[in-house]
Amino acid sequence: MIRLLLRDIVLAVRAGGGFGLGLAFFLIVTVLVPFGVGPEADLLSRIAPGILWVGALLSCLLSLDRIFQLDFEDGTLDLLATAPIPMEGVVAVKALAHWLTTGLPLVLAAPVFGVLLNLPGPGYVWLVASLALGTPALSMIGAFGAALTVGLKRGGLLLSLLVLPLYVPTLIYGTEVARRGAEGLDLGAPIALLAGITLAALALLPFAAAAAIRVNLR
Amino acid sequence: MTSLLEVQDLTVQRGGVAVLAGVSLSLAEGEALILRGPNGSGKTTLLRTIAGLQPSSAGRISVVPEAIAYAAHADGVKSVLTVVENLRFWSGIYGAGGVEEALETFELEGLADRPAGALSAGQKRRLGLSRLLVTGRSIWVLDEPTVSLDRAAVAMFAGAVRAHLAAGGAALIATHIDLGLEARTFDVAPYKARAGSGEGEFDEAFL
Amino acid sequence: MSIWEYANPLKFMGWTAPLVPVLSVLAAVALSVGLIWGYFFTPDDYRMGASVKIIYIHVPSAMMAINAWAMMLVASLIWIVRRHHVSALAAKAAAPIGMVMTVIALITGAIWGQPMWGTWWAWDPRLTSFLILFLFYIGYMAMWAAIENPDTAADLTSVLCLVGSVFAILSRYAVNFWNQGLHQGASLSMDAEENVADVFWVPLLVAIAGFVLLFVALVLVRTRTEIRARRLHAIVARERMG
Amino acid sequence: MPDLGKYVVEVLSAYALTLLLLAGLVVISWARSRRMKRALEAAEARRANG
Repeated sequence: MIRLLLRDIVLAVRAGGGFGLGLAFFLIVTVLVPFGVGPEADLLSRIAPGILWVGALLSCLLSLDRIFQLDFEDGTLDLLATAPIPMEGVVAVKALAHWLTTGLPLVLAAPVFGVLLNLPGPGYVWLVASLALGTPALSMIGAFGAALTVGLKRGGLLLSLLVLPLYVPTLIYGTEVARRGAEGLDLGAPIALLAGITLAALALLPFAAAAAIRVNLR
Repeated sequence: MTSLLEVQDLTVQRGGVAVLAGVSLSLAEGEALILRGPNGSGKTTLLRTIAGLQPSSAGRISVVPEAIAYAAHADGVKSVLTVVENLRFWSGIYGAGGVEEALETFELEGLADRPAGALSAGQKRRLGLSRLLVTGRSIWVLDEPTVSLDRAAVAMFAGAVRAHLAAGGAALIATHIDLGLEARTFDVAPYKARAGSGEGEFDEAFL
Repeated sequence: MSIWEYANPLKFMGWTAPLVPVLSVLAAVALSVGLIWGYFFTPDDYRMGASVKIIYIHVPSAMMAINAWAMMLVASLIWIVRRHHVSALAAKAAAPIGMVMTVIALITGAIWGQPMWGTWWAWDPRLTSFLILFLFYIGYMAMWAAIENPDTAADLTSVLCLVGSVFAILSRYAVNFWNQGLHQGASLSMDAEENVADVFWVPLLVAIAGFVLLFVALVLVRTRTEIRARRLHAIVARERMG
Repeated sequence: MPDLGKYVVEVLSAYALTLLLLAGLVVISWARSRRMKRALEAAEARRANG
């Protein structure tokens, strides 16, 4: 399992494009929004948590189809299916690798982009906290979507279509935490709900995703 | 000689249509079985079913659990990893050693630190086959293992299979060329599923 | 004889054949009576005026939008557990109907919202949830369309339906949390039965019955079409096998 | 005709769009059903004749 995790990370780093591209995309979204809505600092600081969350979500989406597609094409997935590790474990490890190469850099870079959007002072901690809690769910849900569409020639668009509605609860609670944090409000409820969704996704979706992969391999 | 693999009355299907029906075969320790049959006759489907990648629609496969190592046209070789990294990964997954021996058997020592992407097709294939040696599994289920191998490499592969059999392993190989092995052959052509043979077609419920 | 016998495709074709015309007629009658009654012979609401007449299409379609998904969920579960082809095909057949119901609920909701709230679209939790439900329908249908092998498609869409249902419920609560019902007073709902006087209530019930019957009739027709498609697929596959 | 007061446009358009959508759904389902029935009958005939 550790081997698989290390290999996936090495692959993502060596193949390039992995986190570099996701971060660049995040940056571009963050830069484009002020062009769209205007440069007023008040407005920007009000919508900053939401923009950052949507940006992180979209950059996460960008690399989802790579989770299983390459391994499916070169036969690795067949071999892993006959190897002595359960497919549920493969799915969970691959989602973790995706999070480490995509979600984690986004979490770490988010404060920098927060500066660009005039995020209010107390918001930084909670922005990072909400992303750190929420992005694992994004990776896991994405891995589920990738598992559903792995057998399809042009699954990329369908993958986005399937995954984005599933992201709604995470996005809502995530931005709520970041927004309330920025405004200094009480945020116990949304943070608990955000964590709950992440835990539920991590606990249940590996089984659904593994079932989907087995169906796609036969 | 104990039997490692026993297949009885197996019907395999692809895309909801039965391709082979009533297949029975067995494989004992130290034995190799060569599958023959024209293209599209269902050899790949049969091998994938035996390897447990797809469900059979009828019949029985009895095999020691976790004994099968499967290798097909696609090698599962990652081009950005080096040869030895590729092998170490698989040996780690199967928890078996033997990376050095595997490199030696397929004469890959000189290429060990090259990224697999820089290998020729034949070298890549050799790397894919050397993976079998690090799985530590007793039954090799191989689908066209000699594609893009030259004569010397085929001899190398035949040697590896012979050593595997001598060590009490078994091999089920679909191939068109003569490997020079002491092996029975099994022609799948007579088992071609015929329309209306009934059993196990997925769409049968609709007929 | 077990009840599952009726799920055999050929048996299903047999026992549903006489039901289709009966249900179609019943659906047409109930729908006409409910809507004509509602449109022509009900008084205006003292608060909402004539716009209350939209209730006779809005509430039933919204109910069916959810019920259709619930039916798909049950059918998907049956497919996963018992692998009855008819079940998977019924789920496939119901999806477009559910989607149309969702669209009707959204459109009539928006039209009704215009005079009530002064805006075509408000991010009211209920409306928003329906929008998300609509996206789920689209994804589900796209999944069916994208996969060639029918059994693979049935398996994957069933898994999607299961996971989607869980997330749909999560979204419902999340949306409620996100925008705590600014427009609660404006929407009449089933649980607010006491707010609706009998003059509105009876024709509404008839209209709901009409929508339910229409849904059942359409699901039957479409499931029968899907079964025929599979049978055709099987025959063609055999011809190719020789 | 009932007097719809100031809600003429709203109520009429809601009813019209609904009926349109439902009619479309019914027509599409029905047309596909007929098409499939005919295609299947042709295939069955082929099958029966060998």
